[in-house]
Amino acid sequence: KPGERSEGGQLTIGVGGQPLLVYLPTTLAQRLGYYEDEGLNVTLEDLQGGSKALQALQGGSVDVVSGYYDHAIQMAAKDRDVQSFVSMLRYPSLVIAVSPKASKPIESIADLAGANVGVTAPGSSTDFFLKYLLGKEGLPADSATVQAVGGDSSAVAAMEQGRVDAAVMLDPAFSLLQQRVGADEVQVLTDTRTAEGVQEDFGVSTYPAAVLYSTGQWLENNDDNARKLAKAIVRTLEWIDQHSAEEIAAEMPEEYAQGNRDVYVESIAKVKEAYSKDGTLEADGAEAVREVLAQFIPEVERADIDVSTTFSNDYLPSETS
Amino acid sequence: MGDDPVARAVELRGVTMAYRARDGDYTAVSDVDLAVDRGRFVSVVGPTGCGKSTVLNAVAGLLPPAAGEVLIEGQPLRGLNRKAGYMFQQDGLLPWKTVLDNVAFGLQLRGTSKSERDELARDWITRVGLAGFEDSYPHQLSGGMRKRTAVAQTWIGDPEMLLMDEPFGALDVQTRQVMENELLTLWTGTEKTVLFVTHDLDEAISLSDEVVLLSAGPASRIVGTYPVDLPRPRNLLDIRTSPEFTEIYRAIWSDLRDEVMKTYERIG
Amino acid sequence: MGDDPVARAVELRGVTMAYRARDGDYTAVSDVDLAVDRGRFVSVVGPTGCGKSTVLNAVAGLLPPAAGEVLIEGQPLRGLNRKAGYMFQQDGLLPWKTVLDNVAFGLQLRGTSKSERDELARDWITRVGLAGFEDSYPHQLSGGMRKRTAVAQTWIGDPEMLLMDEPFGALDVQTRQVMENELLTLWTGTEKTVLFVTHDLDEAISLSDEVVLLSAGPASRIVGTYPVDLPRPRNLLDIRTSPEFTEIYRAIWSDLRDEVMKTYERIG
Amino acid sequence: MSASVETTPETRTTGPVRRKPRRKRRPAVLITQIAVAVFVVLGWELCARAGIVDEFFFSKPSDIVSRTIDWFATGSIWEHLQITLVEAALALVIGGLLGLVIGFLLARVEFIAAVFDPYIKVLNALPRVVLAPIFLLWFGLGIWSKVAFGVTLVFFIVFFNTYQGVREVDRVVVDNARMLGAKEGQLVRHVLLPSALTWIFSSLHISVGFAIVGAVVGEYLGASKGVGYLISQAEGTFDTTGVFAGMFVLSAVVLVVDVAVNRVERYLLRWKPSQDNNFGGGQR
Amino acid sequence: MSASVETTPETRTTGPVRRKPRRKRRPAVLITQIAVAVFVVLGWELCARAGIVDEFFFSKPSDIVSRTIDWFATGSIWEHLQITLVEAALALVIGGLLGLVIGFLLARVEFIAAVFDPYIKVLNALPRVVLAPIFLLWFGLGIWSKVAFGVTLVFFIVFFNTYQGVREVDRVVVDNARMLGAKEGQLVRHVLLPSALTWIFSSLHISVGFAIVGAVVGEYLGASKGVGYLISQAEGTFDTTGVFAGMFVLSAVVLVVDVAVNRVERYLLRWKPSQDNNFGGGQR
Ligand SMILES: Nc1ncnc2c1ncn2[C@@H]1O[C@H](COP(=O)(O)OP(=O)(O)OP(=O)(O)O)[C@@H](O)[C@H]1O
Ligand SMILES: Nc1ncnc2c1ncn2[C@@H]1O[C@H](COP(=O)(O)OP(=O)(O)OP(=O)(O)O)[C@@H](O)[C@H]1O
Ligand SMILES: [Mg+2]
Ligand SMILES: [Mg+2]
Repeated sequence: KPGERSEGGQLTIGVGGQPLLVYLPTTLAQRLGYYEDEGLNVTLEDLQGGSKALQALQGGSVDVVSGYYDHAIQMAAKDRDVQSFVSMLRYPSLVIAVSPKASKPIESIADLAGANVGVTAPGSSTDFFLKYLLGKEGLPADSATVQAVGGDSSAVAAMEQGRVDAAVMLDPAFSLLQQRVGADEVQVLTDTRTAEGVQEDFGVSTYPAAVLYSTGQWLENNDDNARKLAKAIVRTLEWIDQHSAEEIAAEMPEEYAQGNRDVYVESIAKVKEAYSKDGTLEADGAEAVREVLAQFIPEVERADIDVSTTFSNDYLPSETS
Repeated sequence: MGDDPVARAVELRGVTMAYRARDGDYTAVSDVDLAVDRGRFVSVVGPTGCGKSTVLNAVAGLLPPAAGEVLIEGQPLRGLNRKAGYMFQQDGLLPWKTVLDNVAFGLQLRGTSKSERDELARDWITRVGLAGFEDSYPHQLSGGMRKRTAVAQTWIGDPEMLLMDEPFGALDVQTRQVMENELLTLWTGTEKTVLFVTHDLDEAISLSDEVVLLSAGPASRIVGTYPVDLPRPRNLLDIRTSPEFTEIYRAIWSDLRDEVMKTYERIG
Repeated sequence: MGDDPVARAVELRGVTMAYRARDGDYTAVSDVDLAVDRGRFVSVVGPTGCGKSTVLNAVAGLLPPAAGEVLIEGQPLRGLNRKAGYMFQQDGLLPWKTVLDNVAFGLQLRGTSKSERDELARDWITRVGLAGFEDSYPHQLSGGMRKRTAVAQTWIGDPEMLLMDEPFGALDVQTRQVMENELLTLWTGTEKTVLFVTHDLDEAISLSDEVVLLSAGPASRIVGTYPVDLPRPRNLLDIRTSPEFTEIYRAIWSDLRDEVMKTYERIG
Repeated sequence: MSASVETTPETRTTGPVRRKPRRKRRPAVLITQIAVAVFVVLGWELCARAGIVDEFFFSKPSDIVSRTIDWFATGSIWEHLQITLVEAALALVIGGLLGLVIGFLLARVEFIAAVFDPYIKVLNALPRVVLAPIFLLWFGLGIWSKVAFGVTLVFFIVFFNTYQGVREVDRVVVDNARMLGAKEGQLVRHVLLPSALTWIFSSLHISVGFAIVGAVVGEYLGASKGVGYLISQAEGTFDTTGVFAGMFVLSAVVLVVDVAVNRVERYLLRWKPSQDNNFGGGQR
Repeated sequence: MSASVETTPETRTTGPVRRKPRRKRRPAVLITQIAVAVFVVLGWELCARAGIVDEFFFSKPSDIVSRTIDWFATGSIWEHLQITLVEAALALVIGGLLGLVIGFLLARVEFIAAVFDPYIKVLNALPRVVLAPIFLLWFGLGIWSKVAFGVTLVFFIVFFNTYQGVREVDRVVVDNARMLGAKEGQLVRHVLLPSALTWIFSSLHISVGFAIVGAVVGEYLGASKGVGYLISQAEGTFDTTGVFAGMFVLSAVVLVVDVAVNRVERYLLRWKPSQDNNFGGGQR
């Protein structure tokens, strides 16, 4: 069943956490009606995390995943043919912030050694990001205690109360934390929502994060559908580029701003720059991802992965590339 | 009836007992007046299902009367009757306690030391003929053995007032006599008041000072009280042949028959 | 004993019944030989706790013997004895069924139609004097009423073999007589075999063809069988005054006394 | 003498006494219930307004209520609620029936019970959340994966109680029924099932809650509809009010379902001696 | 005549018969259990090797075992296992005691039961996973938030069963004890508790599993140690073998714990008529 042709443009996209801003284009495209414009009938399934979405793809419950590119590499290491075909986020948008109640002064990544550092889940991108940065400082990967704290309120609570000394955070949680304790109170060690941050941490200009990917077999059978999807996303990315955070927020489901509208808008504004402009995935970025993963997942290190098989820009609309 | 300055041990005044049922209430006992002086041995007899156990429950304070009141030593009974030991018609033994612990239970509740209560309990177990079964659990006993355990359990506490609901019904004739003798020994010379329910008229007459006959239910009432003026101490075997005994027996028997026949007649 | 070509209704051959206990097994009944011809009314008496119910359980097929064997109509009993109706000593009524449904239960199990079985059940309920209580649940009945419901439940099925464990113990004298007469009516002229456990020697003798006396436990055995050669039909009231009756009574009485005394002596 | 008569309260001398206190108590119960609710809600509201309780984590009762009203006013809640209820109901029915049947089977057939004892214990201890991907694999993203989730919770609760309930049946009653001619099937129908009903209903009271939890958690882990999805979205956007409103709606539903279970229980257990008490309607 | 004697099997004529079948059955049970296990494991292994079962979701038994051995050989599992066990044990003890005490309280005091009935039902239906942030907020990231998680599962199971168990106590036995002079406390100690024990143990058998589940899920949602953390980590890197090895270790633990519970049960319920059957050791 997995990888079958999606008849009549009926598609299910598994999203690794629909409310997360990194996956915003997937939802926005639906709100803007761009899938429909392409003749696609898309159902979005919220799957609480990228790995769950990937598993759903492998099990055949979804056709396409809106998730992290990391997983395409990890699958390649397992000899599973998974290909990304449109990129939505070109910077990972992870922030390492220090809790205002940290148990010890932390001024730099190196100070994280011996600290209690929050990540969304062990084995997730946030976990690897932390370990990668520690490694860059010449510290062993386990020099900081990794503490899973999730991605939402629990992460905010943990930071606010100093249950962790620092944490790898994502928006909107990070913006919310800033808003709650005051932006000055939260020291940022590194911020990959910007080109500079990415350059500094990874030494590349783009580092593919949120992408749409699927199995090679599905892509083979659904050439046209993939193209249509890519086109809808690219149109959305362009729309994002041309509109203000306010306008974007207004298009999103009302509930998403119900918690705190200002913070929502503000975090969109912050992450806006990180969205890809045209959906292309750069090869050097892809390689950078592989390198990071190879440091921590023996399987990836062992496997001889040709990153070019894990993504393709061929499905993107030709006029934009 | 309240003109006696000495309070009665038990007094029922116009007591009506009712049970809830889906279609209205079922009045088991209606307007019963009964006075028992301290130290008296009173038997209650009546057709089966007439309300004997219900009356005992009222005296024990387990069922509050629907009307009328129960006085214990002249005081209206509120809640449980703490002066009474009650041996139930059904099985009330604690299934998770051995015979020994069941018999010693009342003492344990009062805080008697383990060695003391065990000694007393062993003594009682022997008296009711259960020696050797101290460590058996109730489910390992025969029906009659359970009854005897319950008897020992009630008697060991030496209560001022004994309520006994068909205690010896499940025993063979011989054991029954042994137990009856034990009961009389326990009671004689004390101020204990005994309310004794039985179906055996012989037993009722030979043990008691007075036999109370309840009418057939529903809404049963007292049809007669028969004083038994036989001298004490009594020899339980010989007494049954005395002419007074036979006379009382005959009187109760015919009244009881009328009551039972009423039930069957009413039914048709 | 096996030389009679006509098979016995019930035959126990060297039956020993034992219960597991933590400290070894408890042998309740040991090496019992008993043969009951079809159509006979046999009473089993014995000191309380001697093993009467245990024997009945063996005949019903509820407890397999530890040694020896039980033959029903000449066939070794395997599993339940499907020919027998068994009225238990303890309460076996289904608490979730009304009196009517309890009495009709056996018929329901056989697939008798509702109207038919209800009619029959109502008839039986009236016969045991419970008319008016058809819709009561067991917990709403007195002890004696529950017993009578169980009696009706057992009798309605008209089994070939009746096992009755102290069926009338909880009834008043009058009701008891009514029930005894019912039992005789039910039995007379049929091929029914009855095994009847009672503590009332009067009852045992006046009803049966034969009285079997068990010795005191543990490992109780049959100490005697007393044939009752009184003519039938019997008048249950008058029969007790006949000299043969008194003689049998006295014989059993003294043997029984010896047995009971053994228990108390052993105890000390 | 008359003095002591006077001390007897009026209630003792008229009418069947046992019934009285119950009639009197009902309104008192309701009043206390409301008082407790008002106290908690008001306290919460005030604490939230005073900033003692952090609205980021707890929202405000007034907000929760207005959000709930909003949901119902716009009708947006219905499709979610319906899906969740269908899932929970299916989980309850399937899990309950499975638990019942297997409980009976194992209680009656010693050998099977002995063999499967360890396996059932182990299965009960598997963390269902971890198994979510497998449920998705087997049952897809639709309602069935959530139903499966709920079933894994409900089944064990009903199973263990049914199993024990059947084994607690009075031996004499069983023997009596067998002597009256009951075959195994009739025994189950007329004796074991009625006797185990108290046990089964006790487990059903627990299960109603767990069935809803199963459905919601299932949705929470992956869905596009349902109250769990609503809650998950709200949580993802730090919309505490939404989270609590979702739970509030669920609570109301549970109460309604439980009233239904109580009704059934009270009817089926009408033969029980009444005990003036409350949990599980059978006793009311 | 002698013919019919011969048809009687030997077993019927020697020794107490009731005991026989049990002695004979034990090895049969073990053999069948092992056969079932071998069948499942072998089938799984073969299916996995043949590619019928997708290793991405199910791993291979051989891999799982070798991973488990690895964990124990390097000793790396101990600190995780220890934490999880401590959490589960605490959850079981605290949740069990709370359920017991409150169950008794409500079963004995009608008024409180009537008042709190709806509240307890509602609390039971709250999805605990959703409340994870609040647990973190209240109990921090350490073991206590996981314990709290487990408690919310165990409590309700023990509570409902205790409540019902206490109310099922034979009325005559209670009355008898009261007439013998038992005060409320003594009644609880000597009558209600022993009588409700079957119910309580039935709930404990369910609870052992749920306590472990609570601890694991709690860790899964946020922790830095514990088997749940291990599983979560493995899941994050699509290491199915790790996930299953984690669950395998938990299963083994549950069996060990359950044997302990059975022991206690069998001891406390030694007064029960033995029923030759298995679940819950009390009946063995
Ligand atoms: N819980 C109850 N609910 C309804 N009716 C009841 C209840 N208990 C007893 N009764 C009714 O009250 C009447 C008297 O019952 P009670 O047990 O007092 O009789 P009894 O004289 O002790 O009879 P027995 O000699 O058979 O023991 C009976 O008709 C019975 O049906
Ligand atoms: N389940 C059991 N486990 C152990 N011992 C038992 C069990 N049931 C009965 N016994 C023992 O077997 C003996 C005979 O019991 P049984 O019930 O047959 O006596 P019985 O003659 O019917 O007595 P009763 O007249 O008191 O009913 C008793 O001593 C009893 O202790
Ligand atoms: Mg009575
Ligand atoms: Mg007996």
